[in-house]
Amino acid sequence: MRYERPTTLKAAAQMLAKEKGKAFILAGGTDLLVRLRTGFIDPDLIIDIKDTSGARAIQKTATGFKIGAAVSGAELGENAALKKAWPGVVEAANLIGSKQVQGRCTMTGNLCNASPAADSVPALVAAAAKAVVVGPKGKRTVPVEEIPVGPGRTSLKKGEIIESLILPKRPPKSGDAYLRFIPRTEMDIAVVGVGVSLTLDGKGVVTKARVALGAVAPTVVLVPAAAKAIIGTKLDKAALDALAAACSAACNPIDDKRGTRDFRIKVAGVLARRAAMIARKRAGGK
Amino acid sequence: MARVVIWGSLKPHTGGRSEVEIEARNVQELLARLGETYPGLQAQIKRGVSVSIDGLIYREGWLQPLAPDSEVFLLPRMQGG
Amino acid sequence: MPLDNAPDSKRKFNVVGTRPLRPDGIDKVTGRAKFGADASAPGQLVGRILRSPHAHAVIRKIDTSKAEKLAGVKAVITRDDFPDHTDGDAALYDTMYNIMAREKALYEGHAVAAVAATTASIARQALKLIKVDYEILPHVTDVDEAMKPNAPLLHKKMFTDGVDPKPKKPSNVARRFEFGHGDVEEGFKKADIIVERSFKTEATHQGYIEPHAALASMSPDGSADLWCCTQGHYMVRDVCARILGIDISRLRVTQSEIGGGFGGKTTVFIEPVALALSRKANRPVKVVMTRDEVFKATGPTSSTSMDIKIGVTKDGLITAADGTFRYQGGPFAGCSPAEFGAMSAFAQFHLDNVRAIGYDVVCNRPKTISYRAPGAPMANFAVESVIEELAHKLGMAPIDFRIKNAAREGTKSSYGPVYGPIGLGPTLEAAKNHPHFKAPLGPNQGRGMAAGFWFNFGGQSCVSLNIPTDGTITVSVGSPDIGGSRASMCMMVAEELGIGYEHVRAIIADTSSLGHNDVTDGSRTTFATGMACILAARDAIKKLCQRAAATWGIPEDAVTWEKGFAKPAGANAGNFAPLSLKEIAAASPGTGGPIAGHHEFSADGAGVSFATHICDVEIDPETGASKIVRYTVIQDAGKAVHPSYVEGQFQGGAVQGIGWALNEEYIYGKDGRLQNAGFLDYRIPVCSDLPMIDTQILEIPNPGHPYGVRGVGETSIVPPLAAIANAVAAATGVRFTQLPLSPPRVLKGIEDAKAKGKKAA
Amino acid sequence: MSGITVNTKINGDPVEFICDADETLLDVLRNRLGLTGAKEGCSTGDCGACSVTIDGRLTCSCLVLGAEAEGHNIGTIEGMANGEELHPLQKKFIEHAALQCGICTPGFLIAAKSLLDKNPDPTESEIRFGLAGNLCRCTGYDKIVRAVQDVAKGMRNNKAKRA
Repeated sequence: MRYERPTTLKAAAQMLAKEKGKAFILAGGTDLLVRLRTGFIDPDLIIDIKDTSGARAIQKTATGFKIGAAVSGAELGENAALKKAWPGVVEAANLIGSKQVQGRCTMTGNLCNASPAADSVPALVAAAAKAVVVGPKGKRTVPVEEIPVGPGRTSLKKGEIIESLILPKRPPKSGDAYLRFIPRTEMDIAVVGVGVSLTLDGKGVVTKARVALGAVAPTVVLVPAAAKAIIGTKLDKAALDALAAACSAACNPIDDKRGTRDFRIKVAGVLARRAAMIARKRAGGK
Repeated sequence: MARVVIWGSLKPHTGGRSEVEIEARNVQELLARLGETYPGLQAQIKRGVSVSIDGLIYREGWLQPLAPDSEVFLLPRMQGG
Repeated sequence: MPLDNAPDSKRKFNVVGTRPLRPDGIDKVTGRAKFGADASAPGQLVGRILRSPHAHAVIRKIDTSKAEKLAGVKAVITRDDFPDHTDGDAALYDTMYNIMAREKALYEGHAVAAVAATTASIARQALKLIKVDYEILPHVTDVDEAMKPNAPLLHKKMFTDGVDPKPKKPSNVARRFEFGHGDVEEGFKKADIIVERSFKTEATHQGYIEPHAALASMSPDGSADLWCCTQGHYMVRDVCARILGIDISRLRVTQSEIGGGFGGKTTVFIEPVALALSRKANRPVKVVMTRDEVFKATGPTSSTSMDIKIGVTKDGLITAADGTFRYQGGPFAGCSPAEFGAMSAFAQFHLDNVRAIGYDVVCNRPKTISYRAPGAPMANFAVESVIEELAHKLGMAPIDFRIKNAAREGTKSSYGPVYGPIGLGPTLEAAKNHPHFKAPLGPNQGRGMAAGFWFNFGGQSCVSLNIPTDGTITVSVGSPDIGGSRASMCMMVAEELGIGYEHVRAIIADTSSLGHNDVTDGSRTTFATGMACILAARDAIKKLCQRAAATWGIPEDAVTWEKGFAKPAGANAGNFAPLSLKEIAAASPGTGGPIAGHHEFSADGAGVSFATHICDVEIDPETGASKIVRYTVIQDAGKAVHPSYVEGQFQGGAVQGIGWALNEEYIYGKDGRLQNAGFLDYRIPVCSDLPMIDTQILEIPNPGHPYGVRGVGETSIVPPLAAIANAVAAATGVRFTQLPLSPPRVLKGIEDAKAKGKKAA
Repeated sequence: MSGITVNTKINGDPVEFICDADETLLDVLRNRLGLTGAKEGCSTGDCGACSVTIDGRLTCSCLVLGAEAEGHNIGTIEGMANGEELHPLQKKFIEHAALQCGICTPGFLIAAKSLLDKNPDPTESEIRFGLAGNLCRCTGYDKIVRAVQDVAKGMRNNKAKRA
């Protein structure tokens, strides 16, 4: 196994494209090293992108935020502007692993692992985040929900690397939230995760919404029906019931060591209600 | 004679009796005589037994003296964590 | 032998009962303390073990030729390197079979070969080059399934022991036990209310943070040194020597600091393998388990299936108690703690009619070994759940129901012997009077309680104590210190000698420098090895008095020892100035040479121990999540030598029980493979899951110990399972009979009850 | 496999080592540098026994490649005491009996120090969540939390005295 630490993402993409064996990108490494140590992967090349320019930067731009691929969870949590604009995304990223893991783990890595249970991904999807992908053919920007295509599989082509994630500018009277269910209070993988992002009008009626679910299907899923259930409402009981029902209906989970199918379906609805209420409060609703 | 009480599933080896009387000065003698009198008990004695004499548990203590009226319970050999 | 000098209840202690700093503290907070994996030897190789991926398979052939040829590989071993030296000792044979599979692999993770190589990555590569030809057999991992007549058989020659007549057909039921007295059928006839329930619990692991590690150095002539983390290095020595066919005295085992054991390090796993690799390679070999190996191939505790039936009169007296306890113990007979489950299940009650039947069952799972009060917590969960339900049916406060039926001095225990002075009643009364018991509960909260029992025992200990010329003391003990026992040993020696704690230092001696000591288990060390320390100190005092007598020219028996001084007594009192320990020690080279105290014995007279726990739990009714909001442990310690470490035992045991009750479980797939062999999905409690664990130490002296000490380590894990289940029942109105109380199970219970309620309405 | 030369600072001292690409920082500390204070409890980042700091930030050294340490400052338990003077956390852990077997203790101390460096006045809940990445199987965490609370109180009192 070889270890490389290029200083530009372009160089990294070239290394990745040229490698004949198995090559992996290392940013935070909190998943990669586990897979390496447990013999799940046997890489020929590890490309550490932490030294590439911009990889560790959070930039506030005219259109929102640009978050480098190697920005750690802890760094996200320490960025007051980002936390104010997208509290749901930051809290989701901050739920990944322990304080120790927070020092290293990245949202981009969380996305590229393509685990259906990745905590930050439902929040990113709800926030309509986009990924900037660099590859042999240049750059492209894709909605984050298009990156994972199945457990452990992504739509990235050989030689492609995610350079950064882009969060849009927060519209006024908007809020987002992420909730997950785990058996303990920390250190577990989400059994169900729900991200909700919404915008209110002056009267407190939801005008725009995005709802995404984690750990209930082979990939994180955006649930338009759930958004539809609350758009045009003041999140009264009927709307929340409809939201919960839409979320439960969108679930196609499995029974596994972390939870049962029935449990996931039921709890997805419960968490969606709770997350929607938090998002509403953050949006200034009463 | 010490009164020896055995646990239920050993009864088949003592002709169905849960209590037997054995003349013995100490635990070692008691176990030896028990084994002689009831050969079926030998396997369990070899596997390991603890005894309780008048309420106190002895895990080893072969030379522990027995009073003529001692009540002795045979117990599986104690383990702990 | 028990001491004839029962504790003097009026004795005033100077050191015992205080909270001095532990002697190994600085080493442990600076990273200097050497644990199992922290040692290395010149020229050391890395040892790794190949394990069966199958739950049950015949091992037809093992081809190691390719691995042996790999550059850097120095030894490859298989079953062929362990010829049978066990001489008909079935338990030892099973231990040998467990550390290296023979005809069959009996569970996923069973060792089938091992290599020693110059680097870890070469060792890993070498494992991949070993070809094992398996014939896969049907497997069984569930205890009830294993008992069915058509279950896959693990052993063709296993005929249930303890049934009459002896069965003609083999089965997976190794043994049947029966305990009790009176006539339960007659008892149930007198009952006004009977509750009968079945329960199941999953296997749990001790979950020590330190994986097993061993550094072995063995010469072709059969002499060897072994460094390892274990609860009993003498046990390791004896078992390894017998498996390897060498003289016990040729093997010296040094115990490292041990990173947790809880019963899980009371046998051998990698130690004989490391020695055999070292013998073959003729170089030191270090073997360290991965966490995955720890879960798959060490000794968790049993999963169980139990039936409980208890009857009471209208005024709340138990007339009969009956229980059946089916425990799987992995693939070998005699490993499950079924008998201790059956013996302890009803031990907290005064019963005229009681019967407890235990079944020891084999399964294709790792060989179970002790886990803190082995067998008792699950049985207690079942019994104390039924007790709570009965109290509700009677309309009686559960605490009063328990007090009314509590075992007391003179009670014939459910496992036979009559109790001497015991502390159950006082723990129940203390619980009733505890502020926790009266505190108001919030919404969705429920309170539960349970009382639990453990036997405790003594066993063999050997202690040496040396007095250098400055009058300080070094104590050599052979009991591994797993929770601060070096501090309590020093305290007891200081107490006897009448000197300050700071002048005594204890070390754990290796197997060649001190006589045999039993494994540190069963809450025996502070009791038994502590008593040996006291007696070694008394032996030294006798010698100190002899030296003083000789110095003064008076008879030995005219000298007494008081608060660190030899004093002339009787007719000579006042004739000579007292001699201090320091003065006698300083003079020792001229008065007869070094002064040492010694004691070796097999300690008996351990006192049984009881605890009552109170637990408040809050349930999220929409997700089934449980949160422990308040927890109190009340336990009889006999005498708390170092109260901080007694509290630590109470708290640690309670939290292990909390984990067992809520989230910990071995999860097997249909393929017989363990699905959660890591700390990610084997969910032991984390800091944020818990409240402070309040403790109350009661001191009802054990007559079998000079200070009244009882063991404290085990009992604290017994009541939590039931206390939490009872609290969850109180919070939800649903009685759960299966552990763990994981959120999916609790939510389903709540939903099912709701649906049933709707239907009924 | 060719070795990678890495220049780093450990507990303030410049250290140069050679490691293989697949070696973790924990492997390097323990097997190459003799710093065995960080323990390997799981090698998957679930137990925290291998906790160290990298440029002041808490991390599991089992989740870092040795090669990644190039140019960074590593803090380990061996650097926590100042000569003969134990860190207040080290003292209080001993005083409060916050360790039984002690295998998790180095990791807890590193994590607790990192917590108090950022938040000198944590609530009980903040301490509990701050230390949730460190498993302890002996103590039930009670005495660990109390030790950290006591240190935080002492640090605040000292600050108040100085002011």
